[in-house]
Amino acid sequence: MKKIFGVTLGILTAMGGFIDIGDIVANSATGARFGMSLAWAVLLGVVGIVVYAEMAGRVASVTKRATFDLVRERLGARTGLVNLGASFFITMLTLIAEVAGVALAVQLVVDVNYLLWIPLVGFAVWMVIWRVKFSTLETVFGLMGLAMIVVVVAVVQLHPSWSQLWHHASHPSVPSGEGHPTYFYYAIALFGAAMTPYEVFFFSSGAVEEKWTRSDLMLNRANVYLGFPLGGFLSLGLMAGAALVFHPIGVGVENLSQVGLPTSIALGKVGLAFIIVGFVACTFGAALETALSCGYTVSQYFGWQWGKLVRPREAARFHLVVLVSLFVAVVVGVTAVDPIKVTEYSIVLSAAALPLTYFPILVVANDRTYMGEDVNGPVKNTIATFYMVVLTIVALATVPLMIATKAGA
Amino acid sequence: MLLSELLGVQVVTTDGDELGRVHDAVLVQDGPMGAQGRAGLRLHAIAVGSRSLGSQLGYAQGTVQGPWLLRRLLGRAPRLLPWRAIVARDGQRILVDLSRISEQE
Amino acid sequence: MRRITIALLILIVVVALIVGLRPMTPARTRDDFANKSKDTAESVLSSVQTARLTAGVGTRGDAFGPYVSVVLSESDDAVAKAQGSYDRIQPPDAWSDATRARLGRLLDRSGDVVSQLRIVARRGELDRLERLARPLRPLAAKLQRFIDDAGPRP
Amino acid sequence: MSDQHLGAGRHVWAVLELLDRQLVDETGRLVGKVDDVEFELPDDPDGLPRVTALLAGLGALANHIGGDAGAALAAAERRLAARRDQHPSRVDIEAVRDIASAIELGTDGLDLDTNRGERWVRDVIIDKIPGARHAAE
Repeated sequence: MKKIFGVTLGILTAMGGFIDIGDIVANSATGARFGMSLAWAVLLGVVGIVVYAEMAGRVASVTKRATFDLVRERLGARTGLVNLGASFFITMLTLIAEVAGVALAVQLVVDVNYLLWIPLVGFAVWMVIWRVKFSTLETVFGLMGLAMIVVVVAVVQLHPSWSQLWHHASHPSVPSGEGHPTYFYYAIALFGAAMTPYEVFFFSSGAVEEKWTRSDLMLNRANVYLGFPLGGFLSLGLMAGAALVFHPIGVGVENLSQVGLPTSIALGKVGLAFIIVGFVACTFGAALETALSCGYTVSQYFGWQWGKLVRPREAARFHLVVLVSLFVAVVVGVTAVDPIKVTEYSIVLSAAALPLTYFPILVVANDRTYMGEDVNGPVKNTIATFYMVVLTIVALATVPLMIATKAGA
Repeated sequence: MLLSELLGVQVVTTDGDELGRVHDAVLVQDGPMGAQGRAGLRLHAIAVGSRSLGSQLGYAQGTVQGPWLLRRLLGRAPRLLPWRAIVARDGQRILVDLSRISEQE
Repeated sequence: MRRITIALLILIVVVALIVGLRPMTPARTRDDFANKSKDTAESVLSSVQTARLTAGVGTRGDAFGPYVSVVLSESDDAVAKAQGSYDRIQPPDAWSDATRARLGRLLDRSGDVVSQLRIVARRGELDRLERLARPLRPLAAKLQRFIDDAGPRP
Repeated sequence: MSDQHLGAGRHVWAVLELLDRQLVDETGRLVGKVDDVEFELPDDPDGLPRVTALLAGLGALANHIGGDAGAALAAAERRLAARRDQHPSRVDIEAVRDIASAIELGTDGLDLDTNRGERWVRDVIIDKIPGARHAAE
């Protein structure tokens, strides 16, 4: 029974974490603009998050230390503080995007301006963190998030030429009329959407709190190896739907509402209902995870008591950080910043900031005094080193590309 | 004395050679932790080198062995100078007398 | 520490500038004007096609009223926004005047149709949408031709 | 590297294995990070400095960070600490039970100096919100 819950943790993180507002927007927008020619970036991101989360989960199980605890421990107080600033800022940005995402999704059901929903969503997220039984919630959102599978059904129902889709995905090229910088800027967006740092903060903190031990390592692997690729599969479904319906007729995805159109065209009201439920579940789950992650990063840096399972009064400063973060997210959200733009910036900057947290985890995963026989093996280290190089290139390329393309305009 | 007062301080020999900065210190536990009496953690040596990243991450101390690329880049071992070698010390520099350690190495 | 702080500040300023400079700025040359015209046409084409697809699913009963209403409102807003920005760009020469007139007509007609769709969807008369959206197909074709005529970006 | 001359016993790298590590009390509560290490200098010139305490808290952290950020933190700490003693919180080394992936203490950490901020936030803010005593389960 405990194992089933453990796997649910993986699925929640895969659905609510892998598929969140960032993936929904990035995959649909790239599908519409570039067809399937950027599918490789999703694959690169999925394998990357699998490598990263597996290491973070293993380190958390063996050492009982969550990611940001180790970031500070390895990088020292000073570099750790710079790192905290950057990671917190990006997680905050993601939180704003997710809260607005839930509001936008609710707006699709009840046609009342999403700005009115934002404070309610913020309050609901806080209530859940403050009061609700978390294991129940995991199951609920895990199962609701599965509704996103409808995007894959929709693609099948659209009767695409599979060989053509496959050809576009496997022979990537820059579509005519698009420049290389824009193409790679969107590749970074997809990569960042797949490898958002908060997923790892949440996942590793969950593993510590659920008291995973060495014997849970198989569970860790099952979660990561099953959960994330499943999320990646759904991402590709979103991309393919947009590539089939939008790309040929010149539609660009600028609103969450458009993302539902391919499914609605293929499967009608039932499909639309599924995808909207999926939107709500995924963005709400991600809003919970990002709000908690704001608390995790700060608390773990300073060594404060943190946790979603202990009584709020026993992790007072942690809950204060979560509360303040949510408040800020709601305030920024209702000032009518374009939520889709916030989402795009959050995923692109996520990609740029990845080395900051990936690097310390990679080092600790190789520390024998910590990990004993569970250090990275040679194969894992080869892949992990490859990703270290990729992440460094991405981090260095992000800001110049952002400037060159005017943020993908 | 605080650990932070040692870290990053320039180390110079009595002959005037610059050895780098203090990046870490070796403590030796000479009794069970928390026991009464004088047993406890004593500072035996300071680790000195020109670059700090390797010791911050654990490559220089040897507790982290992989991945290969990082070990190659960061794995240079720091020089350990026994506490006894320190002749004078302030916030800016630590003066060491290498002749005090030669007979022991 | 100081260096890192300064670097972070510069980064934030750069990002803020990028965000801030996104809206249209005045065109100085013919090429500049041609590019902005093309961007506008692409943006409006996207909204027109979105509205056309949505009107279709709305009338066929493949989508809920609130959903159709939201998508059409957003399309309408997007057309209006693109139109507003375009109107404010100063055309630098006679060729630009002609381009502006040609695209302007397309934008006006697109705006009219999409606004009409929005109003009808708000009233819940989804069955009328597909018929009202019929003019969008030729409009989309014309916008596409305008984009093709503009050629690749220099 | 030959470490023989360093003496027998377990070797602990002060920065790598002590500094910036999590402090955990006997109940498993997280009670801070090791922000600095305090030594007692020997009276006898041939003696070695001995660790007397681990310092935890904003003041010690500010001191350890240094630079602009450290100065800003120190200023924040001074403001917070206006009505109390200016020293960073100390955890006596006698209280340390083990040095592992965390520093395990043999005392109840809630009364520790490092938890002053935690207690303040709890009493002044969190306890005022309904449901603070309920576990999220």
